[in-house]
Amino acid sequence: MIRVSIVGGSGYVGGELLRILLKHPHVEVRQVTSERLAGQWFHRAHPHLRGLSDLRFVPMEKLEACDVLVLALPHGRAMRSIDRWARLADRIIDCSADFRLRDPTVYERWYGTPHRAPAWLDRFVYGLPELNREAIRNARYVSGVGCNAVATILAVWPLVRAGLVDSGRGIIAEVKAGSSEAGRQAGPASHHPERSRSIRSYAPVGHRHTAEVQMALGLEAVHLSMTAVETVRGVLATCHVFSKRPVTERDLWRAYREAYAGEPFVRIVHERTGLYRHPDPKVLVGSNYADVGWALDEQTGRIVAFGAIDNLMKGAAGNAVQCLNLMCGFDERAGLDAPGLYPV
Amino acid sequence: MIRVSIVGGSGYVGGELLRILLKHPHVEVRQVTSERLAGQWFHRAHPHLRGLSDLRFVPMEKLEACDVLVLALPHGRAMRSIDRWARLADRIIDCSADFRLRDPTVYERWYGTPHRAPAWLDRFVYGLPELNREAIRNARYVSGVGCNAVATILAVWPLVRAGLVDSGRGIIAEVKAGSSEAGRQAGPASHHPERSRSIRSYAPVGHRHTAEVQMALGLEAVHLSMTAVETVRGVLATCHVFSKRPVTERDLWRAYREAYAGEPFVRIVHERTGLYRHPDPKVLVGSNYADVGWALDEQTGRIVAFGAIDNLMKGAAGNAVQCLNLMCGFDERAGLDAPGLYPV
Amino acid sequence: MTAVCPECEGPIRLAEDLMEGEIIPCGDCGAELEVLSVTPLKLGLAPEVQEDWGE
Repeated sequence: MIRVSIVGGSGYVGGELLRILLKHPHVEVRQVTSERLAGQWFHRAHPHLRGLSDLRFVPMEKLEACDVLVLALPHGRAMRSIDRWARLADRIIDCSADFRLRDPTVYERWYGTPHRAPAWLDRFVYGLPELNREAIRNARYVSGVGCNAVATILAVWPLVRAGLVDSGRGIIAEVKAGSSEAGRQAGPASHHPERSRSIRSYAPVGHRHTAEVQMALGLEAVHLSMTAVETVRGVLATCHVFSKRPVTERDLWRAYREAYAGEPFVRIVHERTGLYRHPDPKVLVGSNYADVGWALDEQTGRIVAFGAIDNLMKGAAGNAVQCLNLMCGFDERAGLDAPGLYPV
Repeated sequence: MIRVSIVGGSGYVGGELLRILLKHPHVEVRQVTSERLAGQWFHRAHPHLRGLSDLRFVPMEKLEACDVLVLALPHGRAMRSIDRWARLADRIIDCSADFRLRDPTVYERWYGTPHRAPAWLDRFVYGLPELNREAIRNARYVSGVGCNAVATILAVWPLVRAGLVDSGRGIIAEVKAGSSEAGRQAGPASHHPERSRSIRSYAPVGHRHTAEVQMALGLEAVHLSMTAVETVRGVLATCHVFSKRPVTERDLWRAYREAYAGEPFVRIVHERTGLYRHPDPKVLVGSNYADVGWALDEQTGRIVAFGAIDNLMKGAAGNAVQCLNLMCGFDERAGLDAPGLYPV
Repeated sequence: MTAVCPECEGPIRLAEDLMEGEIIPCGDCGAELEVLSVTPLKLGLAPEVQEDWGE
């Protein structure tokens, strides 16, 4: 059994980390921190987990050494005290955006402040197993992934890999996302009478995850637009790509199969009939699966590529545990093989 | 007062037509037909209108002559008996798709069956006042508009008009729509446990409204994708355009102001702060307004153009009454100046 | 008295007793405009507070 502690455990990602790790066959959850709820029972923040453990939140300075530290702090916090976390554990997984990008100047451009620990950037591996498995397996420090970025990357990666994407035109990705993405902090934007039934273009241009998609796909022309729609969990990336050469359905089946052969958490969804012909986050709630697929417009050669995930799972906590399994040599599926809840 | 009858009045569009016309200063609603509910009180189908009239549904063969006939029939029905309707009224507004397209071969390509009354196509005017006001004013026969098409057309029209759209690349329009678009007919797709919180790519390519957008904008390269999201009323078209020459915010303000100067039902929404910076159907429920706007990505020159409407109002019934007002010489706003209900 | 918004060129209606330093929001684009001077009339963009809605 390995000892894992969670830093910043009172948020939604913290809750999912606990939900998975408390049931993980090879993990013992040692501590979970929260400054705000220090001393309180963990189920004060995670009512659905009542009775699963007798953990209480501890303040950060009470953290003891352990095998793996999973950081679930707001952006900008992890990089300020990374040296301290590194003294407490040999392996660190940071779910925030602090160590996702390799280039500090790119970080500053997108996040608006200079990176606080640029020397650490090269020591972190980008934590997307489907693209980075070997590097993660051998890494001590792994970053999390942006949920919108992951849905977009997994949707389009097979087309990039098959050399179908015209790098000049690149991709237009419109990502529709649920409210839990914005986290636990309540405010005017998350007030139910305003948020319910709204179709809100909260980041039509300039969304930070653009840099992550550019880095992961090695593609400059990434045109990302974010729209908030009514759901709590769920992301659907709808990506428009104009292929360089004529493509057929069979070419696309081959591209997606080859890209994701043997992947434990990626499913190809491309049906002719039925309610769920294309990926829909509706069937992924609480699961670590990513459903990918496409639609081909034969008249114009436009490929519409889809990527659907649960933003709190494959978009954050589930993906972090998938990386932990790889780093610790466990079965990559350990603690993560639950299917989505449906209907919900 | 003019006498107006509604053919096919038991659906959602029929209900909106009644809601507006029963309160219209210059209209007397003479008859409303429904084969299924013939003989029953009209509020059987429209509970919110109880007490506003003592109308009862009549079967079609009981229709008497009147000044204007508004057809709210399922697609494919109006064109089969257009001669009969023309004998009953000097002016006809058909809300269905039967008479929107000018070219019968284009109709057959998109609707999969030969047009039943091709000779009538030239006698109908496409019923979008913002693009066709004079033709509608002088027309006896006016077609309705497709809700997804209207949102897309109004979003992009200022850019086309200002010569900013590269006709080679055209536009990529992703339209997110509510459940009332599919009408009153219940089925597996509209079953609440399946429809709620789903983000469903029901027509990623090949949607019929493509032809309407191509016709209205005079643009061949129209790449339309439809996604169903959780709301009952509401359409948001998010259109991606790469302008031929560098553009500034001020150029875009000018393009939208010039295109819609004096328009009674189009509002420009482009704010720097607040919850409703860009068009959002959330604030348009029950109103005939179309909110349009944009976001400019200065790095890449991408313009994201928005069009938001209530699909039952500016996307159908409200727009039909706007055409009726023009055809009959009334104030174009007559019966239509109610703002959206909010919050809802 | 009317002026033109420096951001979006929209029309701005101004009160007769306009004072230097006053903040006037533009009706079209919502820009907060500071009255830099009254005669001659000069409007400039007032510093803004950025809103952040999470991820």
